[in-house]
Parts: sequence; structure tokens; C-alpha cells
Amino acid sequence: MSRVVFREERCKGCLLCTEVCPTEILVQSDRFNKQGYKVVCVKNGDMEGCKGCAFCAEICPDEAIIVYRSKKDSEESEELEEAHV
Amino acid sequence: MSRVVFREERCKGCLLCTEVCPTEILVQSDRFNKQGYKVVCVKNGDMEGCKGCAFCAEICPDEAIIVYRSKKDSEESEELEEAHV
Amino acid sequence: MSRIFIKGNVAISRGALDAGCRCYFGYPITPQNDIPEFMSKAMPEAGGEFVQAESEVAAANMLLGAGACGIRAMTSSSSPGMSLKQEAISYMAGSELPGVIVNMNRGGPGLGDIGPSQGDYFQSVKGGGHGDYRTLVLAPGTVQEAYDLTFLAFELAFAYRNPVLILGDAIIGQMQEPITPKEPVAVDAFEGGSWRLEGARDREPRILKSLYLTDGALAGHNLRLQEKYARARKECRYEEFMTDDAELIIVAYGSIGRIVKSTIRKLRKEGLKAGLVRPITLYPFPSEILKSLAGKGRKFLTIEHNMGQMVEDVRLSICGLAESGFYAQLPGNLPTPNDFEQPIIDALTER
Amino acid sequence: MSRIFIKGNVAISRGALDAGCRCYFGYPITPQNDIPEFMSKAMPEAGGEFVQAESEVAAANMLLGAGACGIRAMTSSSSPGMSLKQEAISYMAGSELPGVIVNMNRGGPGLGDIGPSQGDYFQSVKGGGHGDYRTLVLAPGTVQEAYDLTFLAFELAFAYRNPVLILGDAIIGQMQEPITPKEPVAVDAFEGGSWRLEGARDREPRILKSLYLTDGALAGHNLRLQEKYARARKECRYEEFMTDDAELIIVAYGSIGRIVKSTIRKLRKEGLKAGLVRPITLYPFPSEILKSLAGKGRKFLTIEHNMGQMVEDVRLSICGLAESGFYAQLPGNLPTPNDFEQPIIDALTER
Amino acid sequence: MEEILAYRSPSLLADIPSHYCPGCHHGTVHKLVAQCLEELGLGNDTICVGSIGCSVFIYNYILLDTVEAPHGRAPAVATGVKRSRPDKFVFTYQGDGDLASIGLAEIMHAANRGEKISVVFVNNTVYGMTGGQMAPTTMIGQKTTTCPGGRCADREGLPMKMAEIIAGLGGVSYSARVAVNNIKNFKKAKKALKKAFEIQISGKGFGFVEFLASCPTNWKMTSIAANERLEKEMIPFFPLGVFKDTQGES
Amino acid sequence: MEEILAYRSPSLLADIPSHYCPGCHHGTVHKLVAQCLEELGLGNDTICVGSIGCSVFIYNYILLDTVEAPHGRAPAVATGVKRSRPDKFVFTYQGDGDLASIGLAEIMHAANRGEKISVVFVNNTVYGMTGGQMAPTTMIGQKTTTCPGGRCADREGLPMKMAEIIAGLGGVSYSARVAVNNIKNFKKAKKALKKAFEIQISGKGFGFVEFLASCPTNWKMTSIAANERLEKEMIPFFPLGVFKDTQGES
Amino acid sequence: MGVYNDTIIAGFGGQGVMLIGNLLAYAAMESGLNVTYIPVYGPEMRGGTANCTVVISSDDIGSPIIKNPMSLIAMNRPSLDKFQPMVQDQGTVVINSSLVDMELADKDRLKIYGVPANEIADRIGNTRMANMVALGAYTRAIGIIDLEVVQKCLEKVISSHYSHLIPKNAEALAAGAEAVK
Amino acid sequence: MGVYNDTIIAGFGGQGVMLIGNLLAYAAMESGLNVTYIPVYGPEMRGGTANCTVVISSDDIGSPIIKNPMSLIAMNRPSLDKFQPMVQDQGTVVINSSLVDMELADKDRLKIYGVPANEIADRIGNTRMANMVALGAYTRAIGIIDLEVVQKCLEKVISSHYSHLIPKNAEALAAGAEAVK
Ligand SMILES: Cc1ncc(C[n+]2csc(CCOP(=O)(O)OP(=O)(O)O)c2C)c(N)n1
Ligand SMILES: Cc1ncc(C[n+]2csc(CCOP(=O)(O)OP(=O)(O)O)c2C)c(N)n1
Ligand code: SF4
Ligand code: SF4
Ligand code: SF4
Ligand code: SF4
Ligand code: SF4
Ligand code: SF4
Ligand SMILES: [Mg+2]
Ligand SMILES: [Mg+2]
Repeated sequence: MSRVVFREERCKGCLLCTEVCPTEILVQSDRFNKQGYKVVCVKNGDMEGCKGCAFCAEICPDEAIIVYRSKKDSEESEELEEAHV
Repeated sequence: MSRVVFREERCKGCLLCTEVCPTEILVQSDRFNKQGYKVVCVKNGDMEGCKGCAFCAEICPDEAIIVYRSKKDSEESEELEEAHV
Repeated sequence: MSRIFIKGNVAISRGALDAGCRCYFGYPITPQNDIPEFMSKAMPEAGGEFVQAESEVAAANMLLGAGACGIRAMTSSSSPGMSLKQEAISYMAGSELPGVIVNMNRGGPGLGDIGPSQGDYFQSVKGGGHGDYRTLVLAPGTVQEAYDLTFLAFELAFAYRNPVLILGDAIIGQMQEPITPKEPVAVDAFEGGSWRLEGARDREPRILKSLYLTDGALAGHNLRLQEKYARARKECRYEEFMTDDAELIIVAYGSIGRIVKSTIRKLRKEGLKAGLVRPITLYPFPSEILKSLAGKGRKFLTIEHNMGQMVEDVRLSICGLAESGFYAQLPGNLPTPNDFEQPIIDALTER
Repeated sequence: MSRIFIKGNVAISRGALDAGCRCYFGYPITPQNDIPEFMSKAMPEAGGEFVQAESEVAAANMLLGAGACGIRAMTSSSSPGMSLKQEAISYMAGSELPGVIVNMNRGGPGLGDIGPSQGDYFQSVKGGGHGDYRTLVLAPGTVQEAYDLTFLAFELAFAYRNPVLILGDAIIGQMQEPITPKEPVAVDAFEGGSWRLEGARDREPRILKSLYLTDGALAGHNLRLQEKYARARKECRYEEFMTDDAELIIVAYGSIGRIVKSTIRKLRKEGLKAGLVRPITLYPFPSEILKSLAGKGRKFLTIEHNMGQMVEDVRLSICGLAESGFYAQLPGNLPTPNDFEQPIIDALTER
Repeated sequence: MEEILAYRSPSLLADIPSHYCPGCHHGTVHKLVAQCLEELGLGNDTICVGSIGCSVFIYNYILLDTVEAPHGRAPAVATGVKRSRPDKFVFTYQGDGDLASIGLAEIMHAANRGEKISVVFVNNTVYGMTGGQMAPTTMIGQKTTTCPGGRCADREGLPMKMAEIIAGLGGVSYSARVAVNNIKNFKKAKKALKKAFEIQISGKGFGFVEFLASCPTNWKMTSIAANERLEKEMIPFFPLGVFKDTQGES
Repeated sequence: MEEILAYRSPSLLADIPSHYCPGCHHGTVHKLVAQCLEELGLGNDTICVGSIGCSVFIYNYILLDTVEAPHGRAPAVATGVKRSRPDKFVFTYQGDGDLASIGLAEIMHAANRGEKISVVFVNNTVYGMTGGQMAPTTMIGQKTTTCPGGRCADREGLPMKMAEIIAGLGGVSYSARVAVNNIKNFKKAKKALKKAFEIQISGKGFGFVEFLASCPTNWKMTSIAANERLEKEMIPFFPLGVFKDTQGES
Repeated sequence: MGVYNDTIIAGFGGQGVMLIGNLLAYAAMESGLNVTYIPVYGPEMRGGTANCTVVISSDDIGSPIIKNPMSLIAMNRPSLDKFQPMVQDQGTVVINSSLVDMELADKDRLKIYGVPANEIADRIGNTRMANMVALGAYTRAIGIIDLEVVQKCLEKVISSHYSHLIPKNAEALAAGAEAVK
Repeated sequence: MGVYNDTIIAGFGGQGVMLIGNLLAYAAMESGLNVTYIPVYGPEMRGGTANCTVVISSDDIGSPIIKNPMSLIAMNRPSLDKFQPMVQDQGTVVINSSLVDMELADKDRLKIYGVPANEIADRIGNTRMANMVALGAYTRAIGIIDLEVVQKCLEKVISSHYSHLIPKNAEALAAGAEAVK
């Protein structure tokens, strides 16, 4: 299973990542970080849907997301990648 | 007979008028004016060829030419005019 | 009229509007953006024109054009933008065109910061542009004065056919105070009627220019300009505060002048005899009063929010009669009354 | 080296070339066009770059870019064009970037004329741009000096990481004199190696900027700049001529300084005891020598080809010790030695 | 014998000799400006914005209320003038160094804003007044005092085609390029200039006319050779024509 | 379970929080610049010319030798830099106020001369840093603090299409407009930027990439609404694409 | 002796500290006093911290900028950290205890009023009115301006577009005042 | 006492007055003297009158600009009109009598040398060398510089492109000198 990790102190809660996630698993949390922003999170903490495509990390203006891609997802995400080039 | 009169003190001898005269009667003279320019004149003083078209006066950057058009030339010069518009 | 509570920047904008300004040309820059923002609404509403120019260079030249038409017009900017306006200001002075130019001085040099500073004194007063010319320079110390001096600026600009500068800073521009506005001016439709451009109907064409090439022409022109500047000496304005019995005269202008006043009040309570001369016109500079105070044996301390600029004019004024110390409030640091206590005490007690 | 007979403008160009200048950026303006014209051939031939910039604003900013790379580079202009360079000069000073800027001063204000003038003294010396900064200002009085001071300008620019101005006028630029050129400098390829930009290979990135926003940063920066300017006081240069027994000290710079010399020679023959101090560096200004001469009870007369600018620095220098008269050679009029006879005689004999 | 005056100098032209060099087209363009203003009856209501270049003395020759703009800034000055006096006819007269080099931002933005002014642009491919330095319109290969080896595309870029660039901007109502090197072009030039002026009168917006012009002095040619160069070298690169005419006819 | 790092922040990006507002595209464009420089191996040999705008602190975020240009003058500064060090990679990073308004003459002339530099142009239709005033690229109808009633074509002219204007100039080798509002555009943007950079490396000349960008703060929108506006309003007026590519492929 | 007080009001960008600074200044003006208000603005006109200074006096006001204020409203932790040490001895400090650990308050040196502004505002209807709660508390604590005048001035600082929110804001002011009784 | 002379050389734009001014200056330099040369240039760098000033001295030269010169070369009428009154008493004036009515010369006050420079030049081959004729005359009249040095310096002021014209120009110089004998 691929997964994302948020560097919460960096997140500004812009939610741009939520828009590019092909499986729409990213949503706003209730948590404020030290800067006072409401950070993003994975819906219900359920990482199941993550494809490891890293679109969220790429689009994030604040380098707040780390994406670990599982071996299994690697192929599929390459396809996704292709689709966008 | 149409005719041209030069305001010699204004002429700078650029000879641009000589280029636009349809009957090519304008040439450089041997005379210098007070400013030190060799002024233009009518070839051999022969005004015969002048159509009174006033092209010379129009093109002259220094307003150095006065053109008197004879009644007789009026029609023809209108044609010339047309040809250039 | 009843009091209103407004920012210095807005006071200048309203002052201009009420003084009959009908064209504003500007380019955004902190800390004076309230002015173009106000004017972008106010000018069209008043039947005038607001143009956001492509640059400060363009804005100043638009002002030149409006001045040539005898229209009350204004531009405003802050330090880096002012540097870009210098060529046009020199042309306006050389062509004897009226116009009001506001500089909300920020910290420099270069990009510096956006905080208050008085680092543009030399540029404003000695002329940052080329050639021998002068702009009249008005330096408000309160929001009310910012409003009032804007009125005055338009009057002087037309009376002397010369650009007039309003030199504030980020403090004057950003602070809010209650002010009492005046009755708006109904500008005479014939203002500038004897020289402004409007098409040469039934008269000789008018030429507004600064080029003087024939033998002696530029010399004569410069002499005439100097005579005008000499005439303008009578517009000199300043505030005196507790100078009567003062042993030490502080000279400070604008926001610093006003802050120093707090310090003086405090020190007076402790029995220290300091007084203040706050130049309101920086050009013409109030040399006379300083000279006469110097003649009475007072000591001087100039305080500026820069590294030492007006102090030269102070020294030139009191030359030979007294020395003038200088205290620099460093640009980049915000000034408070406390900052000036020790320097004033030192100046009072030394020797 | 053997003598060559060249124009002042060409002397500056050759001086720059021989001093290792390898980038020139300029925009045409009379009376300094010989400089870009010379450079348009000389730079490419020397393996350098010549760019005719789209404007003086652009030229000055190209200079800023070259300075940031630690390259010896120059721009030149005349009065109106100088006004346009002020923002960039303030940025260069604020960012501590070297560069040489030539101003062949012409008559102003505005378009003025194209004859000689010293109307840009204030702009050059007090800083026409915004904020508290200084440029070093060198004022040649002969063609040889124009050449030599251009060498010096590059040295100082790099020694102090600061823009250096060469302030001439239409006389210095247009006159031809024999000069002896020097051995061309082989510029150290590592000049500026400790700060210039060249890609952050194996080190921390370098940032050349003038923005200082954090608390106290701009204040500290301004203090450092002032310390640098204080250090630069030792670069002060001037020429003394027959001051030993002089009753009257004339202070005059550049072409006027040299012309006054003729007048003094003539008056000396008639037994009149006048002497000359000709500042060669206008900033730092030679205050010390003036002060010491004032201490010896000499009278002073400042002569400038403007309406009175350097005279302020003279008065500040000798403050309290002597008064300094002023004679204005009006901009627009060509100065000749005869013009100065009467003013000098008057100054010598009055009182 | 009956005869009529076949050509009359426009009365807006001062009857004094000009400082222009022999054969310089500035004189001819002045004449056209004066003619068009006169024919449109604008002389009494015109404000001329002069510029810095050989035409700096325009106010000595064309009898109009005139303000002198700093080098390159005529469009900004004209903006200030027109905004102050929208009831007046306002035009600028600018050279190629003035308009296309130092004043490029000002002309582009005045055009883009659609300022209701007319611009007379005299492109002679050099800085005339200052002695023949390279201009943005200098032709490839042309030698000037600051490109002594001839302008080179690689080093200095291509000559800028201002009439086309201006035509591409939003606020522009009319943009044309004309010449006065022969009678045919002269007559067309007059038509174009009048059109540009009429567009301002009708409140339409920005009108721009680029005149290809000769500078015999700095081209180091006789006036006649200069005229020929204009025809043979300039026109092929800088085509004559109307590049924008929002009134439809072109 | 085996896993790999699917995304790595470019090492040229400093690992510190930025001052940009939430959702501001400057951050995304910075990332692309850092990525492309890194992938082309240019980090060690690059000189960045910053400008004045919200991106003024670029040197805090992208770890490069950097010089700060006065507002609008980055192309002139970059000209000075590149002429001094033709062996270095030089790019400017400029906003729309900076590049299209005050600095229009400088960008046009650097482009026309064909300076061998790359230009990263961030068009967010407002003056971000100074609080949202009108820019030359502000859309018709868009309200800003200096066009409170919305930009009006008649008064303020049409938004300027810089990628097209630049493409029309002689010295330009590459000009494109891109966006980073979704992944598809993001990937294309990266390709275009890399192309522009490669053109400099190959010594070809001037490369220009216009990024349509959002400024949620001054648009007074959420980041997501801003992204939508970009797609729905900006792209139709400012079409994405390559407007010039002298290397043929586009 | 006349009336004099100066205050720094500080918090996050979005907490509305400028608004209450302005409101306080209007109230002082309406009360016939002299007043200056000055914001401190960063180049980032977005996010980060914000603060303003209000000086109220029956005399002319010299400086609008104060290094050691007589009072402080600290809406968040960084504001307290930065400004509490600057407040004059025996000065008045209103702290938004919803966001700030009251342990940090310098109770020995200063008159401290901890007010759970966010909670109180939330209770009234909207956390965003925490600023009004704090100002209400401050007004009562300082005691030189009537709460009613402050409430009356709401209409000057709240744009007509949002005038329907005035009653709620007035309520928040009152609740704040109540909280320090 | 050392050598000193100053001269204004004036004429129409095309008459080459700058060239002979330059040539004279070079010759002075070659003769081991100090020298300054300064043109007066108009904004019209085209047509109109032109003049330059050359100062030659064995001492340092103070001013390159002279109001009352010791000598004058007047190549045309306007130049004589303008500068003759400024020449010092007993000064030397070379007048191009081809273009100037010699009646105008102030023979009482000045040493006048009328030289039909155009005619002489024409005779040698080209009217355009009238300037050289005048300079030749001047050199002889003043007598502080050898004609040969002037001739030798022709190569410094005539571009290599036109070097074939040097002998003719030297001839013109000599003819001018001859004319004042
Ligand atoms: C700020 C400034 N820079 C430079 C100049 C010098 N200057 C005067 S005219 C001119 C260029 C003229 O060329 P152009 O505009 O093509 O007009 P032309 O003389 O060719 O008709 C220049 C550079 C100036 N007067 N002001
Ligand atoms: C000469 C000068 N004029 C004005 C300013 C003020 N200023 C700073 S940034 C800016 C505009 C920024 O807008 P833009 O270039 O679009 O960049 P953004 O912030 O939108 O990214 C202005 C006008 C300045 N610093 N210098
Ligand atoms: S894009 Fe980045 S900053 Fe924005 S919500 Fe997602 S993780 Fe946070
Ligand atoms: S890596 Fe892809 S699938 Fe996983 S959270 Fe990010 S965008 Fe969604
Ligand atoms: S009027 Fe016509 S025909 Fe007569 S001279 Fe002039 S151009 Fe020739
Ligand atoms: S065009 Fe005019 S100036 Fe030229 S030669 Fe003919 S008459 Fe003379
Ligand atoms: S220099 Fe050229 S443009 Fe200027 S007047 Fe002479 S010919 Fe005309
Ligand atoms: S103001 Fe706009 S451009 Fe600037 S950081 Fe915020 S969102 Fe970005
Ligand atoms: Mg030209
Ligand atoms: Mg922007």
C-alpha cells in the first residue's frame, strides 16, 4: 500500500492537493498547526486509496507532502503519469 | 504656361524636387545662397516644360518653391494628381 | 466641519481632492498605496481622471503634461519610485510647470525596507535631478497638517509655477488621527490662463520647454529661476515649541519632530530645558529663526531618521554662531520618544 | 609611453580600457557620445562587451548586473540621463556593488543646453537617489587627469565595493590635450572572488541585495555603509596652487578649477595674492585642507559653473572660521579666465 | 495670362528657415502635419507634445501650443495633457530613438490604454540629433557610430517594426506605415495621417503613423541617394501599409 | 513492504517554510524552476536575477547565487550578468507588474536583442506584494484596489498578452504560456520551462515562459476557487501554448 | 492631570487586531479625546503576525509609536512573547486565554486579565469575534472609555455590508467587559 | 619667457575648420609644446557655423577657452563678423579672401593677412583644401611652429583611407605659407 505523510508544520491548508488526488482521499482536518493553518489529512485516516502517484506532493506549493509508493503501485502510477503528459 | 519660383534663400540644394518633377526640368545651379547651399534652378531657365503640378513644392522639405499654374495646365495636372493617389 | 478619523495617506488624498486636484497619476508602492487607491475612486467621482501609470517615470511625465495644461494634478510615490521621477521633476522645474508630488519616505538605500525613514532629505531639498533647480518641500508632522499642507502645496505650485513636494514617511502615511477638513476649493477655471496650453486660438502659440540654446538664454533662465526661489523664501514655515527658555534647541522635522516633542515634554517635567524648532517647509529652510536662536547662545541638536542630512542645512544656518550636534535615528529602526532621551540629555549636559 | 593627443571623452574611454574595463553599457547623449562610440569598437576588440542599452535606466541596471559578477564595467551619460540612473545607483550602493559611472555634466535644469555646467554637483555628491548612501566622486581638471582618474575610479570601486562617479563637463569631455597613457592593467581574474556571483559551486549561495527587513537589519546595514564611507575619507585628493602666501583661497573644481588657475596666474603678475584649492575628489570632500587654511585667516571664494552648490560644502568645512563668498558662472555661458578676474579682485579687496 | 497658386505652404508652418539638414524628411513630415491639422481645422485647438531628437524645435516651425517632453516620454506627457483637456486635439511627434528605445514602455502603454491621442513617428533608423548612433530600427548591416561594423542580428537583434507591434495592442484604433520619398508615397502618407487624426476627433482612440524617413547626414549620403536607400532597403523590410484600422476601411 | 520515495523535493529548494500565502502558485513555480535546474545539472553554474514582487525573497527559497534587481529591471540586470559571465546560466524571475508594466521596455529590448537568458514570468493579474492593485494583465471586469469598479477596456485597455508580444520579437527563440493549476498543466509547464532553459544552454538565445498563476489573497478567493478562476477565466483569454520555438518542435 | 493611555494590540493576521485598534481609536475620538492609531504592516500583507498601537490622550499626542506601552492586548502566544516584556511596570495586559497558556503571564509585574475570547465569541455565535471580546475586556480594565461609546462606534468600522453583524459584535464587547468584572 | 599663442579658427560646417585646428594642435604637440584644442559644437551637428580654439604654450595651459584670442582664422564672413572684434589689439587675423570682402578687415587694430584660400586650393586641385591654405598662411604669420612639422602631422589627422591626399594637402599648406610671405 502506498502512503502519504504530511509535514504538518509546513502545510498551509490550501487544499490544492485535495483537488489533484485521483482517488480523492485528501481532505481538510480540524487541526491547526503552529502557523495557525488548518492542515490537510487523509479522509478518515484511510490510506487505502493512495496510488502513490505523488500528484499531491507535486502540486503542493509548500513541499508539505512526502509520498511513499509501494512496489505494487509503481506500474499503475506510471500509467497515470503518462496520461498527463 | 505654368511656372515655378524659387525662394533661393530657403533652398538647401537637396535636389529632392528634381526627382519628382514629371518633366525633369529642375536641376542644380552653380549659385550658392547665403547659407552656403548650391540652389536648384530650372534647366537652362526654360520654364516651358512646367506642368504646374506642384509636386516639387509639395516634396520640398524647406518650402522653397512657389508654383503658379496656368489655366491651361489645370486639367492635366489634376490627372497627374489622380494618378498618384 | 466635523472631525474625521483618517490615515495620513488618506488625509493627503482628501486634501488634494478638496484643494481641487482633478488628475492623479501614480504607480503602486508601499507605504503610500492608500493614495492611488483613494484616488482611483475619488477622481472619477469628482469628474477628474485617475491613471495608474506604467511606472513612476510615466506618472511624473503625465503630471508634467497636466501641469502644462494648468490643471491641478498630483502624483505620489515612495523612495525608489521618487528616484525614477527625478528627470521629470527637473524638467518641470526647468519648464516652470506646477504639480504636487508626494513622497512617503521609506528606508533605503536601494530596496531598503518599507518602514519610515527620512533618508530622502537630500534628494528632496538639494534636488535629486540634474541642474540648478529647487522644489518647494513641505513636511507634515500630523495628519491634520498632512491635509492642510496638501492644500498649501497646490497653492504654492500655481503661485510659483513650480513642482511642490510633500515629504512624509511611513509613519505620517500610516498613522490615523482625527482631523478637521476644510471647505473644498472651487478652482478658478482661468487658473494658469496666462500661460497654460489650450490651443493657440487668436494668440501667439505658447511653448512650455526647458531647452535654452541661444547665447545667454540658459544663463538668463537660470537667473530668473533663482530670483523666483528667492521670492519663495517668504513661504518659510516652522513650528517653535518651548524655545523661549531652552538651553538646547532640537531641530527635527516631520514624524521625528513630533515624536521629539513627546521627549521634550517628558524631559521638561524633569526640569531639562530643551526646545524644538520643527521646520515645516524644508525648502525654503527656516534658517532665520535658527540663526537668531543661535545668536542667543543656544546649543543645537539635530535629530533625523537618517544618517545626517538636514543637519547640514542647520549648520549652514547657524554657521559660526553655534555648533550643532547630530543624532541619527537609524533607518530601519522605529523611532520612539525614549530613543531621544539620552541623546538630548547628553547634548544638554556635555561641556 | 609616448604622448597621444586625445579628447577628454576618449581619455576616459581609453583609461577604462587600460584599467581593465570589459563591459560598457550606455545610451547616447551629448556631450559624451565619444565614449559609447569608442567603446563600441574597443570592447569587442578587447574581448569584452558593448551594449547600447535601450535607456539610461537600463544601462545603469546592466552595470549593476556586471558589478554583481565582479567585472570591471562602466556606463556614461550626461545630466538628464544621470537623473534616470539614480534608482540603480542607490541600489548599487545599497547592494555594495562596484561600477564606474561617468557624467559629462551639461546645462540644466530639464533639457537645458548641451554646453558645460557644474549643475549636477548636488546630485553627484549628496546623492540624487533615495536613502543614505554615497558615491565616491572624482572630478578631473585635465585630459590627463580624466585618464588617470578613470584608473583610480575602477580601483576605488572594487576597493570599496561602491559605485564611483567621474564628474566632468562638456569642456573636459570635448577638449583635446596630449596625455601620457599608462601600462594597461592586467585585472586579477579573482577580483571580487570573495563575493561575486558565479554559481554556488561547493559553497553557500551568495545574495547581493539591498532589502533588509528583519528587525534592526537595515539599521545595521546603514551603519556599516557609513563606516565604509568614513574609511573612504582617506581617498581625499585635491590640488593646491599658490596657497602658501595667498590672502584669498579660491575653491573651484574640474574645468572651472583649471580655468581659474589661468586667472590666478594673471592676477599674480599684477601682484594680487590669490591661491587655489581644486578638489579632485568631491566626495570625500577635502574639508581638512580648507579648514586648516581657514584657520590661518585666509578669505575664501568659491567659484562654480552653477548657481551655488559646492559652496555649501566649503562653508561646512570652514564653518565658523571664515566666510566664503561665491561667484556663479551662469550655466549656459562659457567660462573664460577673464570672467573670474573681477570677482577675485572684488573678493580680495572688499572690506 | 491667368494663373493660380498651385501650392500654398500651410499657414500653420512658420515662414522661417529650418535647422534641418538638406533633404531631411523631418521638414516634409512637418508640412504634412501642418496641412492635415489645417485642413481639419484643428490649429486653434491642438496641443503638440514635442520630443527630444532633431525635431526638438518643432515649436519653432509648427505654430501650435507645445510642450516639450523629456526624451521618450511624450506619450506619457500626452496622456497627462489629454486627460486634462479631453476637448483638445493632442499629438506627439517622436523619432525612433525616442519612441522605440528609451520610450518603448510609454508608447506601448499609452497605445494599450487606448489614449485618445495621435502619434507621428519618424523612423530614420538612427539617432539623428546626437550624431548617428544605432537605433532600435537600424537596419541589419547598417553602419552607425555605435555599430561601426554594421548592425548584426545576433548581437543587436532585428530592427523593431513599431507599426506592427503597436497594431497588436488592444487600445489601438489605427496604425499605419508610410513614407514621403516620392509623390505617390507622399500623397498616401497624407491620407493616413489625416485618418489617424480623424480617429482622435471622433473619440475612437489611439492613432499611430510611422513615417519612414531619411537622414542623409548620418547615413552619409546625398539626399537623393538616401531617398533611394529608403525605397530599396527600408521599404522591403518595413512594409508600407495600414496594419490596423478599427473603422474598417484600410 | 517495499516502498520508494515517489516525490523528492528538489535539493535546490531550501527546506524552510515560505512566506507565500496558502495556495499561492509562486511556491509551485519555484519548485518547477528548482526541478528543471537540478535535472539539467545547472545549480552550480546558475545566477538568478530576482525581481521586486511577492517573489522578492526567492533567494531564501531557491539556493542559487542571486542578485536583486530594481523593480522591472531584471532583464537589464540579467543582460549585465550574462554579458559579464556568458559561461553561466542566467534567468530572471518576474511578476506581471514587474515585467509588463514598469519593466516593459527592458523585457522587450532584452528579448529583441536576443539576450541569451531565460525569463520566468509569473502572471497573476495583480500586484501581489503591494496589496492587489491593477496590473497590465488584470482581466476585464476584475476588481482590484485601483480599479474598484472592475477593469474597463475603454479606460484601462485590454490585458496584455506578453507571451504573444514577446514571441513577435526578433531575438526570441522560445516563448510559451503555461499554468500549474492542475497536474496536466503542471507537467506541461515543466516541459516548457525545461525547453526554455535548454535553449539557453545551447546558446540559442532568449527563452520566455509565462506562468498563469493565482493570487488567492488579492483575488479574495480560496485557493481552490482561485484555481478554478484561472481555468475558467484566464486560460480562455490567455491561451496556453507555445508561441515561438525556433527549434521547430512545439 | 489629563487622561493618557497607550496600547499595543497584537495577534495573528486574521484575528482582527487592526479592526479593534481602529474601533478603540474611534471610541476615543467620540469621547472627545485625542488619539492616534498606527498599524505595523509587513511586506507580507498576508498571514504572519500583526499589531497596532493606539495612543489616547486629553493632551496633544507626540508619538504614535510606543516602545514601552502602558497596556497590551495579546491575542496569541507570539504576541505575548514579544510584547509582554515591553509593557511598563503595573501595566495592563489582556490575554486571550483561549490560545495562550496563562502560565506565561507575568502576574508579578503586571495587571493581567485572562479572557477566553475564542470560547466566549464561539458561544455568542462566531469565534471570529474573539477580538471584540478582548476589546470589551480591555475597555473595562482600563476604564477611560465607556463601553457604550465603543459599541456605538462599531458602525464606523464595520462596513455597511456587514452592518447586520453589529448587534452580535456589541454583544461580544459586552461579554468581554463582563469577563473582567 | 616661453611661447604662447591662442587662436580661434572659424568657418562654415563643411570647411574643415576642426580638421586644421586639430592639425595645428598636433603640430604644437610634436614641437614639444603644451596644447589644448576645443571645438564648439551645436546641437545641429550639421551645417551652420563651426569654430574651435587652439591654445599653444610652453607652460601649463589653464583655460582651453579664450574670450579674446591673440589670433583668428576666419574662413567666411559670419566668422569674421563674430570673432574679429574679440581679437586682442595687434592680434593676427588670417582671412579667407575668396569668401570675405577684405574691406571688412580691421586693418588699423590688427595684423591682417588676406588669403584667397579657395582660389589657391582650386588651383592646386580641390577647393576643399582651402582650410589647409589658410592654416599654412597662419603658420607662417605666427611663426612659432615650423611648416614642416605641420605637414608631417597631416598623417595624424587624415585617415589612412585618404592618405593619398596627403601630398596635395601639404602642397596647399605650403601655398598658403607662400601667400603671406
Ligand atoms: C534622457 C535623455 N537621454 C538621451 C538624450 C540625448 N538624445 C537627444 S535626441 C536623442 C535621440 C534622437 O534620435 P531619434 O529619436 O531617432 O530622433 P532623430 O534625431 O533621429 O529625429 C538622444 C539620445 C536626452 N536628451 N535625454
Ligand atoms: C520603483 C518601484 N516602484 C514600485 C515598487 C513597489 N512594488 C513592489 S512589488 C510591486 C509589484 C508587484 O507585482 P508583480 O510584479 O505582479 O508581482 P507579484 O507580487 O504579483 O508576484 C510594486 C509595484 C518598488 N519596489 N519599486
Ligand atoms: S497542497 Fe500542501 S499546503 Fe496545501 S493543503 Fe495540501 S499539503 Fe497543505
Ligand atoms: S499520492 Fe496520489 S493517490 Fe496518494 S494521496 Fe497523493 S495524490 Fe492521492
Ligand atoms: S510644378 Fe511640376 S512640372 Fe513644374 S517644376 Fe514643379 S514638379 Fe516640375
Ligand atoms: S527640394 Fe526644396 S530645398 Fe531641396 S533643392 Fe528643391 S527647392 Fe531646394
Ligand atoms: S541629422 Fe538627420 S534627422 Fe537630423 S536634421 Fe539632419 S538629416 Fe534630419
Ligand atoms: S499576495 Fe498573492 S502573489 Fe503574493 S504571496 Fe499572497 S497569494 Fe501569492
Ligand atoms: Mg531617428
Ligand atoms: Mg503579479
